[in-house]
Amino acid sequence: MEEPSFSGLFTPGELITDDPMWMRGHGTYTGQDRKTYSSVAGKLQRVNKLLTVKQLNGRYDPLVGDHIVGRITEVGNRKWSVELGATQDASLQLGSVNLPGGVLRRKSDDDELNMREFLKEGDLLNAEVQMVYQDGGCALHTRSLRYGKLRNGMLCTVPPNLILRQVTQSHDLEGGVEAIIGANGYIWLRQSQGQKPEQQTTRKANGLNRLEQDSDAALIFKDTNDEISIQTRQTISRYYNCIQALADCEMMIFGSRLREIYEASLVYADAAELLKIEVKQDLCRQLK
Amino acid sequence: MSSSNIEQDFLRQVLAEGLRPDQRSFNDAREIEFNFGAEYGNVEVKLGKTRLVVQISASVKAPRSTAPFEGLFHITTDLSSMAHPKFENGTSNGVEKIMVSRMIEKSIIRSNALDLESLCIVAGKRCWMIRADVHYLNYDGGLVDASCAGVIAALLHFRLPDTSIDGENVIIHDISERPPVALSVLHIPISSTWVYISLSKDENDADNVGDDDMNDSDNDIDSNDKNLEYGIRKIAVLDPTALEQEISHGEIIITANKNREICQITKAGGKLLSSSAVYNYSEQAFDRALKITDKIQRELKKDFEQRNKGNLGTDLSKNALNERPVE
Amino acid sequence: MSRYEIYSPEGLRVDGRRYNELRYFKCALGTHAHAADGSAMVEMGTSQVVCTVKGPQEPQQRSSMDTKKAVLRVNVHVAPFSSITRTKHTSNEKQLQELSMNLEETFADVVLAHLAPRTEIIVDLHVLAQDGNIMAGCVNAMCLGLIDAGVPMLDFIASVGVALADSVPLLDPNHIECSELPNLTVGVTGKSNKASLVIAEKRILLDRIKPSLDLAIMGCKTVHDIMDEQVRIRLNSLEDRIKR
Amino acid sequence: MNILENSSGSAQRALGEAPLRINIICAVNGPLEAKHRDELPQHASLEVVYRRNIGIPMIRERFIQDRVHSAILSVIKRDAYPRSVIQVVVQALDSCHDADISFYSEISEGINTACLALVNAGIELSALVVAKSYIITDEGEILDLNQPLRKKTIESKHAVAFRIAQNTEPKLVLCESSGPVKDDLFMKMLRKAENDTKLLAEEEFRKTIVDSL
Repeated sequence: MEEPSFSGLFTPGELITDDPMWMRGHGTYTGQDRKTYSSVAGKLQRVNKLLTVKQLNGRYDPLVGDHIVGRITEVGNRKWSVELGATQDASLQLGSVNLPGGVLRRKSDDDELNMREFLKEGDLLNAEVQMVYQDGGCALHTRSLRYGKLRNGMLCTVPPNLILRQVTQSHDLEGGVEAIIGANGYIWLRQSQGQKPEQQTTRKANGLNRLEQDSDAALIFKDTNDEISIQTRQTISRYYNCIQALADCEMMIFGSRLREIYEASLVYADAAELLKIEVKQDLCRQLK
Repeated sequence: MSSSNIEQDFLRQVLAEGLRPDQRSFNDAREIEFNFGAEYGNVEVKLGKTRLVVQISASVKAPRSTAPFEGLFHITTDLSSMAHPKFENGTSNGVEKIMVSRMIEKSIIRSNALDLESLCIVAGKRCWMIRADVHYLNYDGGLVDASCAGVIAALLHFRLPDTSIDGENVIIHDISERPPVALSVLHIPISSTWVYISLSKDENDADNVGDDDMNDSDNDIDSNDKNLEYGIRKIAVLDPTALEQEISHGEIIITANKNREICQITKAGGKLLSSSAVYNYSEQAFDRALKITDKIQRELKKDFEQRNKGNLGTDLSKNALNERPVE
Repeated sequence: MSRYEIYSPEGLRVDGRRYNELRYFKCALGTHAHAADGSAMVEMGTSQVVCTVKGPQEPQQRSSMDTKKAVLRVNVHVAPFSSITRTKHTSNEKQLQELSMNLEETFADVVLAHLAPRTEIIVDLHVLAQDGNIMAGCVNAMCLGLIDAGVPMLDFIASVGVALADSVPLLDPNHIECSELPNLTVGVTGKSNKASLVIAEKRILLDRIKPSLDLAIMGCKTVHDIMDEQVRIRLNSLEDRIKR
Repeated sequence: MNILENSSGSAQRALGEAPLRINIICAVNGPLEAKHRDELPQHASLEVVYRRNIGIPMIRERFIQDRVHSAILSVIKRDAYPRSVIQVVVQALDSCHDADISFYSEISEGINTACLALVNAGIELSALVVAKSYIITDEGEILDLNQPLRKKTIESKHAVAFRIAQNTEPKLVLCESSGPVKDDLFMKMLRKAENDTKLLAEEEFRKTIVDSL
C-alpha cells in the first residue's frame, strides 16, 4: 500500500493513495478501481483520515467566519444577493441584517418592501460568512456594528489567495486611513472613523439608551460620503497603489505589511510613481 | 428537454438489460429507405421515423478566382420546427443544426466525393454550381447518417444538362436535345453514428464516472455485455433515436466508403477508446457503408429502369416550359 | 509540393524531423493572472494558443443555468494575423463553432461539473499563431487553463495531431504537412493510452488508422508529461509565495 | 393529412404533372408556449416559415411567407389562444422550374396546405381559406395555372384566396396579380375563383378532412 506524501503537490489525475482506509475530501475523487486520485492541482492536506487537495489558485472559497467585502447584485425576496468573487453569489437574508431600531427589533412587512432603502444593487458592504452550503454558495450576516454598508473610500481587488487570514481584518493605518481586508480579495480603503468599533460595542455593553443605538444602526445604511480632505484622499490612493504593487509581485497581503510598504513608499513623494513596475519590484524587495 | 425524467429512466433501465425499445441490438441500425422523385436529383430518405428530402439543382456561375478549374458545390440544411418543435425557425444556431451541417460538409465536400474539376465549363469563366438542399420533414435521431446518405444518393441520381462551347458563349443543351450527363461522383461516403449513454441515472456521481479505462478491455464494442460485468456503465448504440440521442453524452461519427477509406472521424467525449477500439468502430462503419452503398445503387438502378420502361425519361425531356413563351 | 519533400526516403520531414518527433513544445500557466481566474499559454512549434478561464461563477444569463452542474462554455477566437494570409475570423464561423462544441464535449467528461451547480465556466481560447491544426493546441491550452483556475478535473487531456504520408504517420504535423496530407487530431485522457477525442478529416485508409492512432497516443503522453511538469512548476511558485 | 409525426398537425398537397407539378407539405405546431418576445397578451401570435425546395430563402420566399401569413391570420380564432404561438412551416417539395410562374401556385397552394394543416392540428378557425391560381392569356382565356398549355401567351398571373364558411357568401381575402389585365376580365376571373374555391372547399377539402377523422 502506498502511503500518501503529505507535503507533496499533486496534479489532476495523479494517484494519491491506493489504500481504501482514507476518506476522500475536496479535490480528490475515487476511480473505478477504488483508488484515490487528485482532481485539482494543489497541496495535499490531511485531517485525521480525511484527505483533501487544496488548490493554490482559483476563485475565492468561502469559509465560515470569513470577513468579506462584497457588492449587492440583486434585491430579492427577503434577501439580497452579494457578489464576492466566489463561484456563486452569496445570499444575505433580511433576517441577518441589523435594521435601524435596535438589535431586537422585529422585521415587519414594511421592511420587506423597503429593502432597497437599506441596501440596493451596487452597494458595497462588509459582512461575515455565516454558513457555507455544499454547492459552493454561502450565507452572510451583518449582525455586528463592525459590518454594514461601506463608504468614504475606494475598493481595491486582488486575487483571494494573496490574503492572509488574520484575527482582525480591519486595520487602522498611518495617515488616517482604515483598510478592511476582505478574505475574498476585496479590500476597502477608507477614511478612519473617529471612534473604533470596539468602543461602540463597549459602550453598548454599558447599557445605552434606545435612541443612540438607533443612530448607530442608521449609520450602517448611510449612503452619502463624509467630507474627506485632499490629504486623506492622496493617502488612500497611495495605499491603493501599494496594494497593487504587492499583488503584482505576488506577495501576501496583511495589515502589518501594509504599514511596512506604506512607510517604504514614502520615499517617493508622488504616489503615482508607484505605478512603475521597477518601483513596485523595488518596494517589494525591501520587505521582509 | 422534451422527454420526461421517467421516460429517460425507463430507457436507461431497458438499455442496462441489453435491449432497445425498438428491439434492435446495440449495433443495429434502422433500415434506410430511398424514394426517388420524378425529377432528377430529388430523393426522399426515411430512416425509421426520420424523414428528409434532398433536392439537387445546378446553375452556371463564375468559378472562384482561387480555384479557376473547379466548380462550386454547396449544401444547405434546413432544420425547422417542421422536423420537431424544439428546433427554432430561422436561426442556424443550436448544437444539432451546426453539427449536422458541419458533418455533411466534412463527410462529402471535404472528402472530395464530388469531382469539382468535372464541373468546370470554361476555366476561370464558367462552371456549374451544384447545390444540395436538405429539408428535414420529421426528426427521430440519426440526422447525420440520413442526410449524408440522402445527399450522396441525390447526387448520384442527378443529371446535369450537357454543355458545349461556341466561341465565347456557353450553350446549355436542353435535355431533349442531348442526353443529360451524370455527375462525376468519386466515391460514396456513408456515415455511421454511435452515441454513448451512461446507464447510471446520476451520471455525475464521481464514484461512477471514474476512469473508465482502468479495466476496460480493448475490444469494447463487441462486448458490451462484458463491460456491464465490469461495472462500466457506458454503452454505445448505433443509429440512435431521438430519445436515445437526448440522454446520450458524447458520440462518435465515422464516415467510410466502400474502398476501405475513412473520410472523417469525429469523436469528442463519451467513452475512452484505445486505438484498436477506434479501428473496430471504423471496421463496422465500413461494413455499414458497404451495405448502404449497395442499397443506393440497387435503388438507383431500379429507378432508372422504370424511367426507361415507362418512357419517363422522354416525358421528362419534353420541357413544357419551352413551349410557353413568357410575356 | 511533391510527396518526396514531405517525407524523404531517408526518413526526414520538411522541417528535418523524424516521423515520431514532436515540435518544440512550450507551455505556461498563470500567464494572465489578473485577467481571469485561470490562464495558460501553449506553443507547439510556431503555433500559439492562449487560454483564459473565468469561473466557476454566477451565470451571466439566468437562462443558461443548470441546477445540477456547472455549464462549460468555450469560445474560440482566431486572430486575423495568425496565419500567412490575413483573414478575419468571426467566432460564429461554423468551423469554429464546431471546434468549440467538440471542446465542450471532450472536457465535459473530465470536468467534475456537478461540484459547482448553478455556475458557469467560460473558456476563451485565442489562437495567436497557427502552424498546422489548431485543435491540438486548443485542447492543451484549455486543459492547463482549467487546471490553473482550480476547476476539479478527473485528469489531464493532452492532444497532438498526426498526418499520414502514404503509410507513414507523421507526429505533430506543421501546416505544410497538414494542408498536403490527411490528418487526425487525438486527445488522450491522463496516462490511459486511450483517446477521448478523435477528429479525422480527408480520406484515410482504414488499415492505417491504428498505427496513426498509436503514434498519436504516444505523442500525447509526451505532451502530458511536459504539461504535468509545468503544472508542478506553477504549483511550486505559488507555494513559495505563500511562504513569503 | 397528418403525415408528420412530431407536428401537431400536417398536410400535403400535390397538383399537376412535372415540370408544372407543385407539391407542398406543411406542418403546424401549436398552440405552444410563446417566447417572451413573441408573446401577445390577448391573442396567439402566428409564425409562418416558407421554404422552397431549391435555394436559400430570399425576398421572394419572404413575400410568399407574408402572403400565407396574412391569409391564414384572417381565419384563425386568435383570441382563443392568448399568450401562445402557432408555428406554421410551409415547405415546397416540388415546384415549377420557372420561378415566375411557380410563384403564384406556391402562394395559393401554400395557403391551401397551411389551412388543411391548421384543421389537422385542431386549431380553431372561423372559416376555411381556400386559394386558386390562374393565368389569363392574350386571348382572354382564364386557365388554371397548373394545367399545361401550348403555344399561348400569358398576359397576367393571379393568386386568389377566398374565405369560405357555410351560410355566408365567400369573401375575398387575398389577391396577388401581375401583368396587364382588363378590369372586366379581372372581375370574371374573381367570379370564377369564387366558384372554384367554393367547390374546392366543399368537395376536396371536406373529403380530406372527413377522411382524416
